[in-house]
Amino acid sequence: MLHHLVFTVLFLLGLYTVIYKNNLIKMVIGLNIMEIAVFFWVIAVSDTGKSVPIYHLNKFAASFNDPVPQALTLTGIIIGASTTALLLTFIIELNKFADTIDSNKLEGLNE
Amino acid sequence: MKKFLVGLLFIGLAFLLLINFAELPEEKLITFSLSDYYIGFGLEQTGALNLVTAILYDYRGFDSLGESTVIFAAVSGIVLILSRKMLPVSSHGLSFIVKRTLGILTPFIALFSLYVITHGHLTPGGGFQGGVILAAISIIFSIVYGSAFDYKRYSPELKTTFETGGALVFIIIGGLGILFDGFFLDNLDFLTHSPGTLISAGSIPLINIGIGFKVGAGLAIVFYSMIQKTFGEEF
Amino acid sequence: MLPAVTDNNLVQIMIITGILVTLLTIIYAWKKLKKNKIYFVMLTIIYLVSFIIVIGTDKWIVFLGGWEFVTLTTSLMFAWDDWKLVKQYFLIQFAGSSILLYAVLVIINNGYAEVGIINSTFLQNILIVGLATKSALFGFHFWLPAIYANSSGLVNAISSGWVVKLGYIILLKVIIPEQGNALLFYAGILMLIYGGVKALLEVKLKVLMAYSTLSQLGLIAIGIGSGTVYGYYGAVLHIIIHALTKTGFFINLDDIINKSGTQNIYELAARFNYSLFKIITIFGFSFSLSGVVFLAGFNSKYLIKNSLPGPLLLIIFYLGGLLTFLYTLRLLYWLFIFQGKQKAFLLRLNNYKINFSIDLFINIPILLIILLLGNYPDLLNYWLPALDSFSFPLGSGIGETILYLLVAYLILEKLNWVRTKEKEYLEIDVLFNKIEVLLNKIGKASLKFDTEKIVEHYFLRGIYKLSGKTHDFIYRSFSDQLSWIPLFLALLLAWRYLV
Amino acid sequence: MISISILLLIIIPLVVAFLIPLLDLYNKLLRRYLVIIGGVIEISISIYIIISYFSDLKAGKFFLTYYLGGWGPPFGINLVMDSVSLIFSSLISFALFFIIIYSIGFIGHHEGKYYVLFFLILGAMQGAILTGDMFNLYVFIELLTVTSAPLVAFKRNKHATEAAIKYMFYGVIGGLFFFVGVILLYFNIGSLNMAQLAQHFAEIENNMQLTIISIFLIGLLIKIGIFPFHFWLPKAHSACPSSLSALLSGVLLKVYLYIFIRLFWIVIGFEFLLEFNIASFLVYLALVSSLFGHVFALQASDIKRMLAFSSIGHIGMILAVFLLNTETGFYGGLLHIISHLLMKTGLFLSTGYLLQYTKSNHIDDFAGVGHQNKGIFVGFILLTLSMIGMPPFIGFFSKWYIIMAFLKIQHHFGAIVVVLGSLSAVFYYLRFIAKGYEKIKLSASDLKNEIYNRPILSVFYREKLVTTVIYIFVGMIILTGFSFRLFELPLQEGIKELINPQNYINLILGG
Repeated sequence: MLHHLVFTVLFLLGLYTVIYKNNLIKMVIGLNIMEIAVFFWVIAVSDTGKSVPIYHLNKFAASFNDPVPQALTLTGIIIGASTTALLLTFIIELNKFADTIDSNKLEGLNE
Repeated sequence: MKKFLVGLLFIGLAFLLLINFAELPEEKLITFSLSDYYIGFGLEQTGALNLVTAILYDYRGFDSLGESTVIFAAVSGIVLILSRKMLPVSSHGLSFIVKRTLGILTPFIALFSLYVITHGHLTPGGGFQGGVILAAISIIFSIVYGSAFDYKRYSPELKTTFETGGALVFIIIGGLGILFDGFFLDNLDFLTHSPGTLISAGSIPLINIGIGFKVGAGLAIVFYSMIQKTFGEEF
Repeated sequence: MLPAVTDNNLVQIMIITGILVTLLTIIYAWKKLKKNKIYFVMLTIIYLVSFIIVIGTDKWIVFLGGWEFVTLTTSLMFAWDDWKLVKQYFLIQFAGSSILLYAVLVIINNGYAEVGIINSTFLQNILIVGLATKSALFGFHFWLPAIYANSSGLVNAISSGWVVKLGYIILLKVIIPEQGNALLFYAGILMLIYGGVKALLEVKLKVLMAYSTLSQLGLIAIGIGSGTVYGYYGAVLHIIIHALTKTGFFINLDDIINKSGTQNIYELAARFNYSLFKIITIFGFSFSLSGVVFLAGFNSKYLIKNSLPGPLLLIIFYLGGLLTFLYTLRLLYWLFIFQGKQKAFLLRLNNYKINFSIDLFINIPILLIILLLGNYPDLLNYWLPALDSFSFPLGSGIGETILYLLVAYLILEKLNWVRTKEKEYLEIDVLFNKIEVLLNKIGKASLKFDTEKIVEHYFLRGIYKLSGKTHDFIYRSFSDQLSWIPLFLALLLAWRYLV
Repeated sequence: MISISILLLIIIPLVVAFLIPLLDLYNKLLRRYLVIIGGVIEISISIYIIISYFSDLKAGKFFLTYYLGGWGPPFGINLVMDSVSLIFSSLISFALFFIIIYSIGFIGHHEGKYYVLFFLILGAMQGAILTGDMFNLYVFIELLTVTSAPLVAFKRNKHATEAAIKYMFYGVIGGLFFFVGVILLYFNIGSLNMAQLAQHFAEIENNMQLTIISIFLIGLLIKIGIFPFHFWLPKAHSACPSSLSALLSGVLLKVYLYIFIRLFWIVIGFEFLLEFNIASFLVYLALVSSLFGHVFALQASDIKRMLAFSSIGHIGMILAVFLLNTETGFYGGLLHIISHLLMKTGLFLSTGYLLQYTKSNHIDDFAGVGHQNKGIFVGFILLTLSMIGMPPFIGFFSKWYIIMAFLKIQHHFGAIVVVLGSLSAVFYYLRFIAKGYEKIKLSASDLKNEIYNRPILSVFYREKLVTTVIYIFVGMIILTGFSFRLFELPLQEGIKELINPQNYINLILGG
């Protein structure tokens, strides 16, 4: 239950930041908070208190946590990093043209 | 008024999300689920101790191909958007002591990254993680020695070659799978030693190496694109 | 019980008439057009093929496709006059097509997979509404005068002569002769009277002809809608005769208008020294239109008259007939007889140049057909087998004609041959102007409507701004746009409590 | 039937994309040959699949699959091609091949990166269509976002960059919701294979099913651009070079539609949408979106923006007609997907060419374009005629079947929206056509201004190539209009699959 709560709070915090902050960089940060909330939640839910899914050389543990969500999260993180990099690039570029990263001052974002 | 409404919306949304997600069942519906299969047969079938790596590069290798393609695409996009050719000479770098220290430290960082890359199938880590460390070398170089130094030493062409080369290695290894075993991205039979040794797990370490260099070069390119300065616009 | 027309026969006779009418127009086009006439002929041939498809097919999709092609080709024909007309005509006709498409699909979904008899008044009415714009049914006729006033007689001949009749031909196939359709019937009566009155008061020659078309279409509608075989046959006959007459009429009038440069019938009054044949031709056409005995128009009108059920309707019908006489006589009077205050002598020196090819290839055949059909209606027996069994009482016909002529003459004399003022705006403009006043917040200046600008103006002022306002209402700031996401998410997550 | 050709559909574009930067280091001119070779290979694989499995298709048992890494369906990733995917996949190969040829004459700068991203999009689209694995689908969706966003910003001005930022924000949020959906499916069922998920979805408890459906809906509606989430679409589709607009508006939206169809008909099963009463709500949402798209298009004074709005209108229409869940609905929807793909791609390509003569995309600058290049403008008019649904173009027939589908279940609102849509389309297209035929007189200084102020992408070389491509699309809409029954076979097979998803499950898991 706790991880659901944390997920909800983080996710909505991120969503709020994306929607109601005017600074584009902060909006990207909000996006990242959302992503991280999801990743955290996936890992937390899949953690059933068992061992890390790696066979040690000598002792073969009896039970592992589910490795699949971890693999999926890894993929998700990398994709998230790529999109963040791309977004930041656009913001750098936009700053060059408009001299601002305030979404309020960028009329073009509204249309 | 608007703030109040927004607050109400978000509190309501939080409540709804919590209710909806709290119903997540503890147990999965399928008795013999994906994870049971991977845990049960993972070591036997792939030879990788690290099950996450086994999933990433063997069972779901195609995902990783897509994933590295995402990085490749992001790098291409960033280069496309920020291609300005001129690099600012940020400074002459930091002081001599820092430079010297880093000079001594660099091989170790590189070694560590190589370790992470090559031991992906044995310990936590792998191509992506090691690649990031590799990229870190390049980034620290530009901070400590000034950006021009690294730029001269490892030209963008070299980085591009590494990046695309890494991606191609992935596909070539996948293609070899067709030749040897009949399926794309099939785990190659050679290089399989007993599980737990460095040379084991078939093609997983090879893919790891390819991806490691690809990610390292890619992130370095991203970094250098972003610190480039504007000198007018050329098309 | 009289034998009904089979579908096959109907299709044949209609296609033959259509081809005949189209050929006549092609001859005129070849004579008249100066540039790109080969394109016009190609367009006409495509039009020909597509209306044959429309009449002949029994698949709804082919029917509709063919009809859209008719629309496209006819609107492109306006390009020889004005591109703006193309736009206007296309817009109106496409709107009509859209309604028709809807109606047809409703009909298909009610189990009538093929073009043929529809045994449900409701579906018939839907089809009639669908066809309304295209066939200029009462209430949807507004485009007819406005478009005709500004286009050349060539396209008018095609449009008035044949295109507006396509809808009625389909209705002939769809409506059961013995049952008829009340909606169509009463719409027809309205059209007959309204068109007649309007034509009587009109000054512009082409607009006059447009309203005359409307009133004649009303006759056809009465025939189809009456629900007797008499009316049905009358409608078939009247479609054929009216097609020929109107085509000839428009071609001749266009020639006159081109030579004089005006459409105003008062200015046209006794402008030329017409040849005798010309006068005979136009008199013939007019009399056929109003149903003088021995001419073909009499037969069809007689049949339609016979189909009427009650005395009240009969009186209305007679009134309609009288109106036809009134406006044709008035037209003839202003064209040929009136000499009044004009400096007639000088003007009459203008000899009307005789256009032999028009007389030879268009007028003579049409006149011949009218005369033949008027005296020997059983010539069409092969297609309309029941014509044999009708008897056309010439005696009462002569009497009626004389009565009509007398009454009409007396009325017109009394009214001083109806001298009305030329209207500044056509009624479509008045209509739009009223809407404009209602929506006066949208438009700032009280712009005068100009027929050429109806569509553009209305589009720009009305729809454009309205949609612009909607756009601005929906498109607010970026954060408001993004706010839809949590709102929608909340809606969906709370769905189980809402539904 | 296991076949490697469907794998090649994905791998070939990726290989081409990876090779281009290497080739650029060596010789930049070779790039174009590589690009054309890549396109030819891609389209020939599609043709090969159609020809060699035509007998299967005829017999109604067309089904290709490929096991990646040799791992069988529930445990590894598998690629699947059935009749629906065949339609989409071959259409994409076809359209993209011609867009590539068009680009060769059109894109002036940064060609290398353009083609890299272009081929990555091609690979990602094929991947998203062919994959049979839920998470793999997510990866490809993200790949689509990441590859298309830089291309949206390709023109590198303020407008384009803003568009890209907006596109990315919506895209990333949509992708994130999709990710959560996939994870929820995994946590509940314990599998990622579409067939297995479909098999077991009914066993999840009711409330959880609704949650999963909601999360997926948000993600996908954002991607498709349905009304409350359409804000990114017109800007993104109008800011990029026209070849890209053609790709995004003409092709990419259909891929997302395909994903929607695959998800809600095969994986989740449409009966659940009906059970929770979401289906009818979605129909109305899509129709309202369609209406809004057409209304917005009426006021757009930027031609590409107008075309993008019209896309919203059409996509909403297609989605609504699919959500009716009837056979006629599927037929009309699939046919309209084909026709809209051909029409919109062609329209954007021809518009892109015509805009070479103007200073901006604004309607005022569009004046007199029709006189500048008569041939292309006639093509443009023919395409718009198809767009508003005139016979004999294919637009008429697809419109016919869509209205038919609505009326068959007495859904009059939908039918009226479609009719109104095509009616308003006449208005907004006529506006531009009339403007294009307007006669303008340029003074000498105007002319000079005109020439020097042309956009950067003004590339007039290879005019014939570009013209040919546009006429191929015009020809296609006429050809398919006369013979739209050609698609009867795959369409009917596809409809069978959508109506009976159990068949798909059996073929993957049982075979």
